[in-house]
Amino acid sequence: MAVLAFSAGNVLVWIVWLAAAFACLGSGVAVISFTNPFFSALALIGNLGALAVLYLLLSAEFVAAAQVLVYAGAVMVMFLFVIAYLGGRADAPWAGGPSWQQIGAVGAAGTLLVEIVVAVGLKAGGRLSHEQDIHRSFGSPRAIGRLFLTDHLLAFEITSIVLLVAAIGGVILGAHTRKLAGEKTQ
Amino acid sequence: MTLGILGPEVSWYLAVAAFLFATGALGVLLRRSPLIVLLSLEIMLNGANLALIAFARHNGSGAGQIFALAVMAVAASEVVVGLGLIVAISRRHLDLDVDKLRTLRG
Amino acid sequence: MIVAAWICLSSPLAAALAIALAGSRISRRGAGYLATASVFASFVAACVAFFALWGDAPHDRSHYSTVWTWLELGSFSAGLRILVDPLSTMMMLIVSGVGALIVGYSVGYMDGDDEERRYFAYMAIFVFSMLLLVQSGNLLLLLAGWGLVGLSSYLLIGFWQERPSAIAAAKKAFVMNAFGDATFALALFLLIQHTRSLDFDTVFARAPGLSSNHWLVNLVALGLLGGAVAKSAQLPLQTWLPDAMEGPTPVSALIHAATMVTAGVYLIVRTHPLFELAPKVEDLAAGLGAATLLLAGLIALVQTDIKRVIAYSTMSQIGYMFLGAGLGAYANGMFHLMTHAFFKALLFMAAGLVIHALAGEQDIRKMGGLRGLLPRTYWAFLVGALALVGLPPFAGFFSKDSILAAAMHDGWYGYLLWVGGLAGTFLTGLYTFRMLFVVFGGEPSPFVREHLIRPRRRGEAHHGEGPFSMTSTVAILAVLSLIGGWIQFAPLWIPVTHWLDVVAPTLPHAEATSWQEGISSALAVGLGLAGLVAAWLVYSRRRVAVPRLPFAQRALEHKFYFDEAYDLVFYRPGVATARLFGRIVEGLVVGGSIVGLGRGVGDAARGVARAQTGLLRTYALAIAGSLAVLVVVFISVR
Amino acid sequence: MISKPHVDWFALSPEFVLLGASALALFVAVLVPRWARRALSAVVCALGFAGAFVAAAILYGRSAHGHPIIADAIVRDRFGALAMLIVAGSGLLAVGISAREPMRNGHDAEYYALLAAAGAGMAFFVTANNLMTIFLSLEWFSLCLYVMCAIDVDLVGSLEAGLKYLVVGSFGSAVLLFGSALVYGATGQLGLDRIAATVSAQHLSRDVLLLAGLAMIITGLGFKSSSAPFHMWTPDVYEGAPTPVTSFMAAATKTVAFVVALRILVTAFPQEAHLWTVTIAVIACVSLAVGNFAALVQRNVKRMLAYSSISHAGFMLIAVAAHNSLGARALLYYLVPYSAMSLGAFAVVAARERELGQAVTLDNLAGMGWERPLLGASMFTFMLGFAGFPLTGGFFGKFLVFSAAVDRGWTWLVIVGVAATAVSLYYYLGVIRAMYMRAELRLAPAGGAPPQELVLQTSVLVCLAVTVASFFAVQPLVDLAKHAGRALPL
Amino acid sequence: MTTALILLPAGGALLVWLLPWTRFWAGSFALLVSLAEVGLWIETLIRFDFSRPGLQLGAHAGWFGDLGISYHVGLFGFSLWLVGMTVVVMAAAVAYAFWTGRERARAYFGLQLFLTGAIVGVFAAQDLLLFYAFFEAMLIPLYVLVGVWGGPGRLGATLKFVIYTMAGSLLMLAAVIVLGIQQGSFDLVSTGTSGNTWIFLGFVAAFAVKAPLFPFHGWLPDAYREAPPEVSAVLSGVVSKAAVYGLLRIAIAKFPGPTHDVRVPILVFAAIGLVYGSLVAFRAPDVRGVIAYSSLAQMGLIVLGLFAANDLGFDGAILQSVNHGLLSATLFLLAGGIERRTATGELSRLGGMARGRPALATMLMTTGIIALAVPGSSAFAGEFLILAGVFRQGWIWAVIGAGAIVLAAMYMLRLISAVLHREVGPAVPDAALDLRPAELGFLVPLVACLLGLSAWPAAVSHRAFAGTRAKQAVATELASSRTPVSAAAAAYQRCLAALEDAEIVITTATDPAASARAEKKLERGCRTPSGAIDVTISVSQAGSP
Repeated sequence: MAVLAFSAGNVLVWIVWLAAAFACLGSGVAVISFTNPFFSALALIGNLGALAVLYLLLSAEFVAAAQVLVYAGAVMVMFLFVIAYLGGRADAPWAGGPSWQQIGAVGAAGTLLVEIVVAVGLKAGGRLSHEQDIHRSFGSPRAIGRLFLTDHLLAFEITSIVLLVAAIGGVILGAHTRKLAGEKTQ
Repeated sequence: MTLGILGPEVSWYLAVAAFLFATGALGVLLRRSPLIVLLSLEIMLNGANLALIAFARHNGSGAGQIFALAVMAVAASEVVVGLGLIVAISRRHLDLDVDKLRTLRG
Repeated sequence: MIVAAWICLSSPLAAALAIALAGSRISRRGAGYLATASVFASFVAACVAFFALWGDAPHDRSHYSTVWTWLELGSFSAGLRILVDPLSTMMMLIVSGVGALIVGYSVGYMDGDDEERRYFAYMAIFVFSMLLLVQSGNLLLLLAGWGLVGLSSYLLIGFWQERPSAIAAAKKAFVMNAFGDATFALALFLLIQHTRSLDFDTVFARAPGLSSNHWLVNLVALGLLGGAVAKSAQLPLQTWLPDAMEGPTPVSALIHAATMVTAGVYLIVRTHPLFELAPKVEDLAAGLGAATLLLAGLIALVQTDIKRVIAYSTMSQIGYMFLGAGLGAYANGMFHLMTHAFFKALLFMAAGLVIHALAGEQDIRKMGGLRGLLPRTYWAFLVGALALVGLPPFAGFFSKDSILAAAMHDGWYGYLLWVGGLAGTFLTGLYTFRMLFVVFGGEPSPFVREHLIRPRRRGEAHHGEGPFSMTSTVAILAVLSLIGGWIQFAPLWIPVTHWLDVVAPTLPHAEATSWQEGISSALAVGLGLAGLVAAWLVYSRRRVAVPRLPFAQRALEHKFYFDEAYDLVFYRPGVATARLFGRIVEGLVVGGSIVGLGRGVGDAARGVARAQTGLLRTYALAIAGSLAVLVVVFISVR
Repeated sequence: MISKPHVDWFALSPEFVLLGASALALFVAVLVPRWARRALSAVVCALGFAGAFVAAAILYGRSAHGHPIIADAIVRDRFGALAMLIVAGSGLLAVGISAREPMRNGHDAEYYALLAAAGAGMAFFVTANNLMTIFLSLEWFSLCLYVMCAIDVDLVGSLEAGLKYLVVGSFGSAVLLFGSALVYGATGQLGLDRIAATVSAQHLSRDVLLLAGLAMIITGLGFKSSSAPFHMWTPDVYEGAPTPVTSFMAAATKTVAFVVALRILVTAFPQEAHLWTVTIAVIACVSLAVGNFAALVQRNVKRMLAYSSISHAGFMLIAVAAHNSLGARALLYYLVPYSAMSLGAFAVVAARERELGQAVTLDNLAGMGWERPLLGASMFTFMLGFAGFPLTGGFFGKFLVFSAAVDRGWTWLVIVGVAATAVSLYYYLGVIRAMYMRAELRLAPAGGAPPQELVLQTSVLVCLAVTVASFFAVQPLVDLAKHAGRALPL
Repeated sequence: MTTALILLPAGGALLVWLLPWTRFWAGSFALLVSLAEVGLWIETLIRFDFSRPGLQLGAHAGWFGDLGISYHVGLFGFSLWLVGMTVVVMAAAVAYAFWTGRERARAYFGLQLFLTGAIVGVFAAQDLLLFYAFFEAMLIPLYVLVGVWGGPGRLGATLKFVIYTMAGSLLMLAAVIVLGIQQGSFDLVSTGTSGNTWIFLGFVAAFAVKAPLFPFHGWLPDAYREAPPEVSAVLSGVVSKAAVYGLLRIAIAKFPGPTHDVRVPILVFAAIGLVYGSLVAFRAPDVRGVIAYSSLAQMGLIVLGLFAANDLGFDGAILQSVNHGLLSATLFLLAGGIERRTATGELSRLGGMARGRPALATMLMTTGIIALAVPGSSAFAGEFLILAGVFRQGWIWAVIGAGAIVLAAMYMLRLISAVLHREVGPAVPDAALDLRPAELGFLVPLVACLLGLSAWPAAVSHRAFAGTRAKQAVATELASSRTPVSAAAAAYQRCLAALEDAEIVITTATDPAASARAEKKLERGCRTPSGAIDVTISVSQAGSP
């Protein structure tokens, strides 16, 4: 490790990490800061992209790929589509509401952040500082695929059903029924 | 062939994950637009995903990555249902403001 | 004998039940006859018992009989148990005999009242209760009889139930008696605890074992004395008796003169072994008797209601009996009880004739000159009055004087009582003949003319001085008042004392010597005569004016303010406390605490419900906030 | 070469039956003419739940020795099977309650498909043996429920309920997920028993990451079981959702949430019991206080029942906090009469709602007891059961829960429970008061005479029977619970 | 037999509910069932062997074996009398309701019958949990009976009533659970005693509310005023006796130590209640108020007797319970009759009802006079026993009790004269009838029972506990059951704690030496109950003649 710490590769990784991490944090803050959901959604795409970089640094190639393709690609497109569909009505006030709600929100989120960081920090000197060495194929599509079909077969199947259920739900909720129109005219 | 980790230790990734999670939570707690609330939820899930992958790396087990993939699917599902609801709400010509949805209370 | 005693006890009860159950199927008159017959049957049975007992050897004259166990008191039981002995038979004779006469008198007196049946049922219940009291073989049953006579007294005082004054008087009588019952019961608890029995024989046999405990014996005796004082209207529980005159006159005669009120004397005599263990309490009883007789005599001087005058005289006479019984002269007290029953019943019933004749009027100031109009009544009243004052050869003379004589034997305290008793005879003469002269002497008052003379002139129906049932019984009692005392003339001729000796032997220090008897008699007769003369001078001849003592007058008219004092000390604070409890404690504390609690819960509930803002973000905030706290706790506690 | 894990198809039979029913119902939605859709899909769904019930019963009989299956993703044991039985029964009754629910936009068949799918998800959930399966199956049935809550899209309340449930639910899920991640990070394991094994092997019981993760998992499960202070979505969602959905949620969701909470806590975190038992006890107290107090001031019956379900969550948490075998028995027993009573009570509310055409409040409940003797008497019994009166299983439920607490030595929890019960009487008896003791309203029913709802009344009768029978037949039921509880390491 | 006593009315209730009776036939059937119940009780009375100590006519069936809960019922002498009082009063109440013609007859009569079964169950239950179940089951019909058929303020009254009683009962539930879990069984017969004061207080709280005892009587005035008269009769006459039974059978019998320790505070509250109730009754403005508060006072008296913890007190408490049950039932039914005639219960608007109404006057007078405990009446006998018993705990209690007799006279006479005497009150119409034959039909048997008891109170008091000694009976009851050391030791401990002035004789089958060993073993057994022992414990009072 000590040797590696001075290698050029390590410095490069550090730089990439710093860039990705700050992009990630910045875009995260941007998502919740924009008044216009359209910009928020765009910021989220950025966020997802930055995350994908971090995944790569963590040897999760397949996940990173999926993140970009499925998440940033498909899901966010749907998002943008809906935002576009809603048009100007999508704009929403920034925050507001009771002041205790805002103070509480910041307080609670801040506390959570501090807690997790402290928890991680407490461990950083100990167990967390020694990562397992991993096989080169770790995180490759092949390895993931193997895991999906062996150890996590059921999770794979369940995930598919979850998606199916969501699809049905989306249809039901989004459907523009004729009956509804009939009622409105009454 | 095994590899050590390059760059920062896992704790740094976890710090980012925690920050994302907290940011997402803050968004849910603070924002009134349901769309942005949904986006914030996505950030929370992504924070968790980052933690999972960081731990997967740390432990050297693939389970975390599988979990992260499954979470992606789940997040997509939530978005579908959530967007469906938002569309339904807008169709009822209601304000897209979660604070206005308070007929149920007390 | 035992059977006779049971018949004696049960026949009035049977009559009462019969009248109650028959309802209107029995005529009013029939109810009267039935009651009279039943009491008379009791009398006959009592006579049978008496003569049977007479036949027994003197030391063998106590007979117990139990039908069933009435109450089980742990390791011992109190049976429904009667005792036939000289004392109880004597009381049975008095109660059933006088009772039969008075119930018979009532047939005429109550004629025409709407609720005659109820009256006779009550009367029969009373006679049953009184017989139960005197016949009971243990203290518990005695207490039962004690309470039941109080009950029938209540029922009969309040017989005219539309009159608020009658109802109030009845309640007062009952409550004061209940007070006595309570102290009586407390004495019984002590006895139960220490002798483990309430049967007379067992208790009396074990009582000497308690004498080492002075507190105990004094308390027992005090408790019993409390009961006796309440029942017999002695100080300090005397105030109910005058009010009790709200009842029909025969009731006053039977209950509040002849029998019930004298039950206190019977109780003392019956439980004398207990009293003898507590000489201080005995002295107290005698002292209370003496005080009462003086007090009642004084109050009687200013009373204007004919029945109340007689009522106070009753109180006063019972004072004598208490005096005798308290001193240990049990036979003398019982003898006076007997003669008193005769002449006091006579006086009341004669007064009843007067009242009957005057359409219910009882105020002596409206009467006058009745001697010519109601001659036979006058003579009967006169006999009663003379017997009451205690002039020879009337009954009172024989019984009262020996009580006074017994007092002389008891040191300075005895002399004090003796003087008090003698003063009482003077008062007796004074108030008795005041009443006699005012009612019968002089010219007929306007009121009398209105009610007696005018109807007669118009030839309206008036059956002489009263129906046969009334006059005949009065006549019998007049005779008894005359000769009833002759059965004993202490110290020469004392069969009554002998008869009672096996039950309640006179204490040695109450045995009067001949000279004591003589001097007491002479003084008593002299003072009685003096009172008579004084009354004659003041009220008949009007030679002497009544001295004007406004303060004394007012004090007497207010009966020495006993009623007012009790009202102030007990009743009002009681009512005030009750009201305080009812309004403040009940309303605010007991009820209010619930209301307050409910309000508190309600506030909390509304608070919780308000936290449910309906804002989605609040809900998430609750989760996030709780989570934050939880994580802090988990990490810091570990 | 990929060696697929052995799949114990029989252990999955309830899920498959339900999934099959769900799929069939979807086909019905598409292929069958509109007029036949409702009845047919209802029948299909009912058959699915009935089949699942039978399958779960057989599974219970044949799973005396619990063991993990399918690469340890789920576990086949009586504990899960009993929970499946309750879920299947609740689903069946929920179908009965839904039978005549007016679905204004014709999504009947889809509704039943979602109902069956939710049932299947719950069946997975209760058998799940690792954190991933737990999270995924939780999302599975949660998504179904989100949609079902909002299925009456015409109603603002329904939409609002759906959105609130979705957002807060996702928030809770995210918390659960993050917690799972932390636990995974601390131990390197996802399997419940392996977590415990690793913790004991590496002495991690005081590890900060693990504990932070545990806190988040408790929060996530507390959300699902609507325990205070994670409860706040409950009244809104219960009130806004269509009543049959509410009834299903109240019974089945609560059942699975508690069953899984118990399983996770005792299987994966026995070494941390010193922390979580106290925490759960505190949450129980807060739930009892909040649920009961808030219910006091409610006029809307559904909302009142929602708060009541929060307070019942408090009682059940006492059983969890007891952390002993009696507690497990108490929880499993409690769930049976509780589910029956909840379903029944919401069924009665649904009937009244359809009759009046408006939300049921304490005011318009007046006189219902006399007008509808069967429903009235049943509601009467359910209320008494909720309040824990004898002659209903609610009594033994509380009794067992308290016994478990005493067994642990926590008499103070019993006192809290007792105080809460005393408060709860006010509103439970308030319903009886409204039904029987106020003047009758004699409201004209909306749209003519109320339809003779035989199916619904049968469901109510079944609930009534279960409520009462669980009192008399407490021993057999507790035997079932006892055998089920043996599957847990207690 | 005992089970039949419970199931007959319960089954009757189901029939009334489920079959489509008309109002008349529902009432008739209910009356028939309740009369049959009385008959069944008489049959039980005949079969009962009063000379034998311990439980009789028991029935035992498994129910919830895991926690040692079973269906175990049976009767002791005292419970038999309480059951008898219950069935008689319930029959009278049903008859009253039938006569007045309650609306919604099926629901009403079903509830009345159900209530009968529950109350009988309370008196018969020999399992703590079963007891609790019946105790609670009693509340349900009462709640509805008051809430549906009560007066205008019924909603508030029922609410108060239920919240109060349930707050108490739930504490009892906690106590039941803790006790049962500690003992390992909920059976009342086979388990031993406990020394835990908190558990004891849990039980006492429940019974103190149910009785009610001062200061837990907040529900009483409203409930008694707003309930239909016959339900008030049942409430104050019968239901309150469940508390008496509970105090005796559970609180005192199972907790000798705490009973001893907490006796004085309880006696203080009972005495306060006695005086307080009497005083408030004296100022109460209406008929039912007087009866209600007099009930409070009477319950205080009964508790005085119970916590005298000696045979006099026990005998007296049981006798007085039976008396008071009959008395207040009669009084409430009479109050109902009066209210029907005058449409008010306010004393200031009543009066003069005796004139022309001899039956009413006689009934009210007789009952009132017995109620004020005139010496010679059954109530007097009961009070006398109680006070004689409590006298041994201290003279002050008896003095207070005796004072309360005077107060009782005051309030009862006030009631009697305010209704019957004085001028005719403004609310009394001339047309108000005397008691009808139908009313006499249910009042006369009640009054007859009272008069019968007055003539022979020992019938109850002597037969409440087997043998001559109440507490010996309690002790023998335990010793004569299976005698594991725990039970025998418990009996021994109970004797030690509760009988200050008693000698305890321990005999075994073999010889005196074995007795001495047994005694040692028992003393040890008090601390560590285990094993089994063959021993008979008998008790005799020191210094008895």
